[in-house]
Amino acid sequence: MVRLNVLELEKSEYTGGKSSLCPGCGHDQISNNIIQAAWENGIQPEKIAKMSGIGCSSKTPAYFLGKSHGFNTVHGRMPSVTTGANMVNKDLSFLAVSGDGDTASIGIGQFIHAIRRNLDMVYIVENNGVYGLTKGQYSATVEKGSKKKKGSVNQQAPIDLCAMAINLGCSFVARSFSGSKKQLTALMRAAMSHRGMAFIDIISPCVTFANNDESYRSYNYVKANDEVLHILDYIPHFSPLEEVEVPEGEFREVNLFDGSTLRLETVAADHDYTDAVSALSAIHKSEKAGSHVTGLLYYDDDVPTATDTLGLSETPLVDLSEDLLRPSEDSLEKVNAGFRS
Amino acid sequence: MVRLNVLELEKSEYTGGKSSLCPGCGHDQISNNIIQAAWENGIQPEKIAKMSGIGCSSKTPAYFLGKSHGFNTVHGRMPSVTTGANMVNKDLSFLAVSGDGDTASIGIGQFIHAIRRNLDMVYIVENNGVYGLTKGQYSATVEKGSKKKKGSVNQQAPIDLCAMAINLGCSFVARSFSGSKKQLTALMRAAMSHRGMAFIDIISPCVTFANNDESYRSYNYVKANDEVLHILDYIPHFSPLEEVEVPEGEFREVNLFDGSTLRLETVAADHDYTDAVSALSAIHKSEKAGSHVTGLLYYDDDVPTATDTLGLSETPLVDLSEDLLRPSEDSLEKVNAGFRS
Amino acid sequence: MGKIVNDFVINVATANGTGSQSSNLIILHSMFEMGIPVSGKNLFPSNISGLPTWFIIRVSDEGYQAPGDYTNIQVLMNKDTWMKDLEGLEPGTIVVYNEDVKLPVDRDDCVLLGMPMTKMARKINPKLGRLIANMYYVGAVAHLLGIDEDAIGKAVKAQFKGKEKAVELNMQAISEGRSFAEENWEFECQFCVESREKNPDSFLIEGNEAIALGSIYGGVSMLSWYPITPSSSLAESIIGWLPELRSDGDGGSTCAVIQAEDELAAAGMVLGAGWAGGRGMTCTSGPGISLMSEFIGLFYFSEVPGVIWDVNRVGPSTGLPTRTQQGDLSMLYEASHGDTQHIVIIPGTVDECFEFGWRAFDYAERFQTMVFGFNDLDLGMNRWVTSGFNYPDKPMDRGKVIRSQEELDSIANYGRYRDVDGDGIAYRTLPGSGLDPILYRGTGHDEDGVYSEDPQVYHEAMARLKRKIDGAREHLPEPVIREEENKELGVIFYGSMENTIVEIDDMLEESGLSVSTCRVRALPLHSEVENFVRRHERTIVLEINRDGQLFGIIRKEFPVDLIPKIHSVAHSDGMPPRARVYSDMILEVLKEVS
Amino acid sequence: MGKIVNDFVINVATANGTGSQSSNLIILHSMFEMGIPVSGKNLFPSNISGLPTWFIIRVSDEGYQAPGDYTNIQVLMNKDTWMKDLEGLEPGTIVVYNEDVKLPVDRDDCVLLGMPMTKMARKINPKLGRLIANMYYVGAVAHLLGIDEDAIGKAVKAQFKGKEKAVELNMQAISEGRSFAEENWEFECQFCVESREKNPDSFLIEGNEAIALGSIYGGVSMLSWYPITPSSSLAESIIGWLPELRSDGDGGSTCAVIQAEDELAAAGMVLGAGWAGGRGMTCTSGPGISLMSEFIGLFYFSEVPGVIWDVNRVGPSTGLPTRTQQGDLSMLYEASHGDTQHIVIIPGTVDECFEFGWRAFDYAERFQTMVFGFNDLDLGMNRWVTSGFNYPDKPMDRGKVIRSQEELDSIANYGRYRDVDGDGIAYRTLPGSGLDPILYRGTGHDEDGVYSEDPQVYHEAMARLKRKIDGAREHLPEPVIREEENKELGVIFYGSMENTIVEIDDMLEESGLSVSTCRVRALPLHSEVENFVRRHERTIVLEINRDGQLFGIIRKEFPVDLIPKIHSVAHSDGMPPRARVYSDMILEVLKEVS
Ligand SMILES: Cc1ncc(C[n+]2csc(CCOP(=O)(O)OP(=O)(O)O)c2C)c(N)n1
Ligand SMILES: Cc1ncc(C[n+]2csc(CCOP(=O)(O)OP(=O)(O)O)c2C)c(N)n1
Ligand code: SF4
Ligand code: SF4
Ligand SMILES: [Mg+2]
Ligand SMILES: [Mg+2]
Repeated sequence: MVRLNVLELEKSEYTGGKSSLCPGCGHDQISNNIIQAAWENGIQPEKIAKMSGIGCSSKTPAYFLGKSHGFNTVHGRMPSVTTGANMVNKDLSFLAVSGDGDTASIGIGQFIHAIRRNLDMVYIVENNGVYGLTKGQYSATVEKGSKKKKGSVNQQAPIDLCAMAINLGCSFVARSFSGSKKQLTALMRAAMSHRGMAFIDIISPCVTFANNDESYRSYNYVKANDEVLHILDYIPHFSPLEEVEVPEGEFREVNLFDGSTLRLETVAADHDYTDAVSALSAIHKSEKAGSHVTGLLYYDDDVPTATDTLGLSETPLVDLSEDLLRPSEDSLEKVNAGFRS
Repeated sequence: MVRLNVLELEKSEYTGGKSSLCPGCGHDQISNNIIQAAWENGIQPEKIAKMSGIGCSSKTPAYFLGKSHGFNTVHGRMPSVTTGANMVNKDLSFLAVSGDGDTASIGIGQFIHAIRRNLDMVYIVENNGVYGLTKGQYSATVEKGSKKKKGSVNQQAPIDLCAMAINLGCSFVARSFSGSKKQLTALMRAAMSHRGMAFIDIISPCVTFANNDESYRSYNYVKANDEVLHILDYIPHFSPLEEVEVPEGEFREVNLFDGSTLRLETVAADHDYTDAVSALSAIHKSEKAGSHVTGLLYYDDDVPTATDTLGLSETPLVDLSEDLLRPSEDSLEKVNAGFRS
Repeated sequence: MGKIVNDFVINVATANGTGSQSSNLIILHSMFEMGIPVSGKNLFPSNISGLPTWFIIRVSDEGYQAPGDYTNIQVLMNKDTWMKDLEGLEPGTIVVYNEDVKLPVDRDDCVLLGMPMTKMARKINPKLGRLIANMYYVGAVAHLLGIDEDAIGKAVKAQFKGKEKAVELNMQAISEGRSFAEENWEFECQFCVESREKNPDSFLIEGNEAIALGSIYGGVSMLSWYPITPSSSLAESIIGWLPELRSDGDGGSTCAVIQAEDELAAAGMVLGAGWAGGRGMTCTSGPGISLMSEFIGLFYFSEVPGVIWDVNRVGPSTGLPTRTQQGDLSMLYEASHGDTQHIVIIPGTVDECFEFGWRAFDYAERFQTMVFGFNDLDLGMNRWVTSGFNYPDKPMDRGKVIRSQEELDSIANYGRYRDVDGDGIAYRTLPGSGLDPILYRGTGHDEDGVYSEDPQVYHEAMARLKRKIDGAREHLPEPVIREEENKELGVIFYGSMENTIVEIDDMLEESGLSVSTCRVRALPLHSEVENFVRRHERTIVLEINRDGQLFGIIRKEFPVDLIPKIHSVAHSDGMPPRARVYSDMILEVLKEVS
Repeated sequence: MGKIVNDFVINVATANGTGSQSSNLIILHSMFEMGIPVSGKNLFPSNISGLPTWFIIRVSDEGYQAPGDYTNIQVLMNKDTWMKDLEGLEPGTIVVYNEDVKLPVDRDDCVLLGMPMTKMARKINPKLGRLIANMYYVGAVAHLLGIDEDAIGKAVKAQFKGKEKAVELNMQAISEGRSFAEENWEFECQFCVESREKNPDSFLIEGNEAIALGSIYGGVSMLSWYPITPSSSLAESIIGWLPELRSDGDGGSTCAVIQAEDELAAAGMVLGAGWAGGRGMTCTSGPGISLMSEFIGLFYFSEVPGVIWDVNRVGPSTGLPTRTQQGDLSMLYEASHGDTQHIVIIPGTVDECFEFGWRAFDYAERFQTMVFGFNDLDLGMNRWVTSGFNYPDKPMDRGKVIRSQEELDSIANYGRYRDVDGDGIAYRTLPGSGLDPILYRGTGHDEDGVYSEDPQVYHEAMARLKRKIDGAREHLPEPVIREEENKELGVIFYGSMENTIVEIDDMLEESGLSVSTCRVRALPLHSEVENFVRRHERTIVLEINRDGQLFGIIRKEFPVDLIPKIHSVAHSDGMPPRARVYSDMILEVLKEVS
């Protein structure tokens, strides 16, 4: 028997075209994860808009959610296109994929300003520390001391996109690893249930250019240096008990916008995801230790979204009829008259 | 008797053209401060390169250091021009002025990457929370709740440039106020003595568009809400005792690259300027309190500069003779031969 | 001596940030109130306060709106330009000056009329003295020319709408100025104004505000913008009008406004809005267009509608940000790398600013491409007459958008980029609709929107794009042609040159030429432009730039046999065009080629 | 049956990321070793691994380098394109295929030669089977054509320089492939290779590497870059050569390299380097140029030297990133808003790539402006013959830089932007020198570099800039002209079309035409181009784009009387130009106009 989700759709309704990435690329795992999360969450595929920039990562929207419209834009400028689309259709669920080159270099400005506006979207960076599609140059997120397959050790300090997002007050900030299926699915589902900017920085090894052990973003390195903040369970609003056991140890619960819950089971020391400074501290510490801290780093459900502050019509603007978009003839007469007096 | 600096130059050797800014503009005070600091530090004017973007603030290089070359570039892109110039002439002292519009919006990417490279320069943002030159639109640094003279209250979260710089590991990060002459001069002088990126975010009221009391960046507001971290004294390397009394209370000393010292006298609670997280914490706190924390926020003298990591010639590249720039005829024969074999 | 009625030029030299703009507009509006044809050009500097500013008022029963050849009345207020302003005057000029500036006025060959404006102003209000001093020259000019008190009163009220205190104070200053002049100046001015019958419907408005209103009536649903002179007032005017004109019943706005982080982002937002089915627009000036170039290619190749207004200022680079030019035209036409071509619409009057404001969206959605509106500082930021804007004469054209499964099913062999109608324009579906989703992209794609590097597919797609934009020619605003019987000389021009063309025309006709004119209003060029050239012995392409940009386009595109008849006259120095400069250049060229 | 010697086309269909590039280069180089005129074109996809790739090898004693009209030998390795590749073949084609792909080979009208390449490869090395399988077709082809074992050996060694294990393994695979073919295929191939006398000096090199070396010999002191196909290999080649060629005595590098955060920053860095007195450069492709547009205007207006190489790929937008085109030319010439004009130099051979690589800096410093180098993917990323690069024939031209107070004093009335020599080029001083400092700016400035909004000052500055760039015409590389006695038809072309022109020429002459050719090597156009047109009855402007971009420039600029003689032939589909396509188009146009 085929499994169906809450909308009674098969998972195949959420898949996409055949991937043309290198076999084993972390990005393909993430695509699978997106398919899984969207299906499990029971999102209507036609209400999703897939957005991306340029890069191996940014190609992936062709490989998932074939029933959704999407836009593979230009390098680093996906956020602005998403902003425009969000303005005229705030009911779309924006699911965006970018790369570390796409976001941390050419696109860092748009990334920052999308966060500042708290654009209502899921923003995924498939972060491999290199420019995959242009053949493996270091990106700005690669750690000092990391070394890719060919070339010398990277000497420059990294830009930590999570730290940047937290510092800017991003409402949902998480880090995960393409190889951590369970953690990633929970975070992905939670991100999809969030309203506002949900940023997930996903370490995603580039098997062709940087999967050697001296690369801090290789499978082996990440597996050995993954500093997990908590064990995560996602409890959907439509089925609160779905397969989730109450943990034995301590736990906290994040109530998400759509009524779903993300349950965080304390691992070692408790992490306070509501406190920006403590989240930043965790990141700075792990950077020094050469490890990758993963989990829900920061969460704030009290930030208005980009469209909230604008006082727009309840109806998405794209659905307004002509009489609401074009003021009446009378009104123009009034305008003219006002100038005449 | 005219006063002379250590180079036996009068202060007039450091002045520039007549300002065309609005009378009372904070930017003019900063220009005076730059003149004062450069003169007191005894920097050779011809070794300074003045850099700027576009804005009222970015016009000011015309109003100071008339003996220095400079480049008033395009909007938001001053850092890249500075980078190129620094690469070919690392002996120049780059003194850059930008605005909050210039840096936090259109120029945020170049700002970030200049910091990441630890470009050897003084980077000043004359931060008034508005776009002065285009007539007073809010900029991305204006605080939530702040209100300019005309228009509604700003609803968006601010980008705190100091927090951003600290998070990126900028080697010298300070905040000051155009009206705090003593503090600003000490910081400016220290910045000029620093090697690497010295970033000073200076609150600089725009008297024309945002000097009303409800503006968090008006003279009155800043004076009332200036949270000073420490009292500062700058002790130049060529005259260690110059006019500086040893403070009675606690103090710490920062040893700067050129041998000068910045002395920090503890005000209330001590601030640890060597710890990024505590600096970020101070900023986040003051943002919540609606106050402006000023002083030396963060300092790290152990970051290689942009040119350090490149292994360049000792001689600035611009001074190399043709025989070093153009390889010999023999070498070309070898190259050809190599291809042939 | 007979008086010269309604035919003179006033030049007011002040510093900006001193309130002089109000004084100048009061002079302008008071004469306008009297029904006198008048125009004003503000030459302001690129800073906020303290730098030289000139305001040129042209009064002309002929309807000439360009700055004239000479200044007849010079108002001197600014010490920084005092000497130079004085030097430049023709003998006989009437000089009204502020005595309190205490600079020499060594022009015995001129009529020198001093007034202690600052002192008098300080007496009324010590604090606001500097601002109010400027009202004294309003009084002085009113006296010299005989401007109605009533008209002045109306203009002052309009200027300080609702601020009674200000109205009173300024009226007092103007009256005192007038009285002082009456009492102290014995000079009888040879220039005077005379009321004309005023079209009660007419008013003055800036081109940018007209475009703003047009856009609002065009149903703009997303405005993204980044401040830049001289386009900011367009965006700010939209923002100003939205609450009144574009609220839904429940107080919600039907148009989103985003101040973008830069021009690249502004363009990206327009793209996103257009893709999602909205009517997105932005406005900027040359530097912004340069920054948007990459996105403009994406609009073209992925076929997304959007509107970008370029309010041209003087380039290259930052250039003269507060001066006017038509220097971006050729860039707009072919912006971005690769083979591209864009629609450009070019209003020449404030009425057209309004009209093209709304039509721009119809074109963009009809042709599924980015439409440039081309305006310049002169038309955009100075005030021009209209007798009121006309309501759109047809419903919105939303172009080929499929909104239901039935519609989709009715198209045989549908594909996002398949030319089923033979006009080069394919049908599109919208995100959220669930209808035939594709992943839009800037990379090569086949007729179904699927990624493709196939040579044939690429070649055909590019040929279709060419056909599509080419097909727009006859649908875009046709040229406005004023044609003489005798087809001796045709002058092709565009945009704000409309305000100078009548005077140029008259000057040329004075020298015995018979001149037809053809105002181009869109690129790619309508076939009537070519016909116009064909009908005339010689054609001049007249424009406000250095390189003759429209001329270049015409040379590239027009049939070979027409080329020898077409000549370029291009000039730009930042000033609003002076008729004499261009008519002289035209005569020069005609001499050379004949 | 007589054999066809050194005249055929091989097409190899593989997937990228499978090591096939090595196999193809070994075939290419082995024939090159034998002194046979050969060229190779790599048609690769825009991804890293797994997508279809074709490599076209043209062998021609005539020296033809374009892909020929038909494929004579097709190697089939890729299952994804298998059926389509097969379908497209002419009857009689020799098909060498990998049996292990297990797809049908239903072309009875072709010569079908199967080999179990994967199986055999797995036997030698199970892990590297997929890579090594490709070496079997090398053996197969070597057998069919009779390629020397020695030559193959040399090519393999060169390909896997220093990696002995790899050399051995691959040699074994090739030998096995050859043996298998010998033993199992009864077919005697009608095509064969025959050694020619090899110029011992000659070698193959990619255009991008040649430019890289040229730049290094041109004294580049700052390279900023942002990765983008097909320009990345230019930057990476500079980076690769720097340690060997550009270390000072003490191990310090004499050239700084910065991987910029984007193309805007890369351009800004070039500007900064040029301003500070260095030789800055960057390289990019179309999208990068669009992004650099704003900075390009600043170069032009503030007069700072710099070099930007555009390695053209297919636009618009992201386009076909791994395909070739000449679609950016018109953009380069007038990039940025306002009236601008830029120098563009256009190499057509790898020798010129080297030469223009160093000359670019001389032009940039001489004319104090941004110089574009224009290359394309075909010339840039494929391998072409040279007999070795020539050392620069003159010292660096650093242009008008004042380096001492004495020099400065010797110039009467010095000003940064004053044209003291009458050639439109002013003198400059450098930061750090203490000599006559100014604040450079993108805003209006007078001859001393001081901010100015003065109309006259602006107008003169712009006129001087025009004069300056115009004055460069005769100093830039003159066109390369091959002229027939009978001036019947002239063909103007540029850049990588050089590799196809001989064949086009021959095809045209076959149809009885007498054809002269003129290869343009720079914009603005040298006067010899105009003279060339004048001398010929008809001229065709031939280019690899849709819109005829050079044709457009020529139509705009050339004297009116020449225009009727000039016609455009432009075509682009992403493929390297095929001679037949263009010669047919030329004949078509000639028919239409005659
Ligand atoms: C304006 C522009 N510059 C450069 C490129 C070339 N380019 C394509 S992808 C890419 C980098 C991609 O890196 P990243 O975003 O990390 O994605 P990855 O391939 O690693 O997943 C670059 C520079 C481009 N397409 N457009
Ligand atoms: C590309 C570009 N976009 C816009 C402008 C217009 N512009 C000039 S100054 C400025 C903002 C300046 O604000 P800020 O940097 O805060 O300086 P301030 O005037 O407040 O000192 C803008 C948007 C420009 N010159 N160039
Ligand atoms: S190059 Fe790297 S990032 Fe790109 S598809 Fe291959 S493995 Fe993935
Ligand atoms: S507008 Fe504001 S920032 Fe600009 S000069 Fe005036 S006071 Fe200063
Ligand atoms: Mg990456
Ligand atoms: Mg500001």
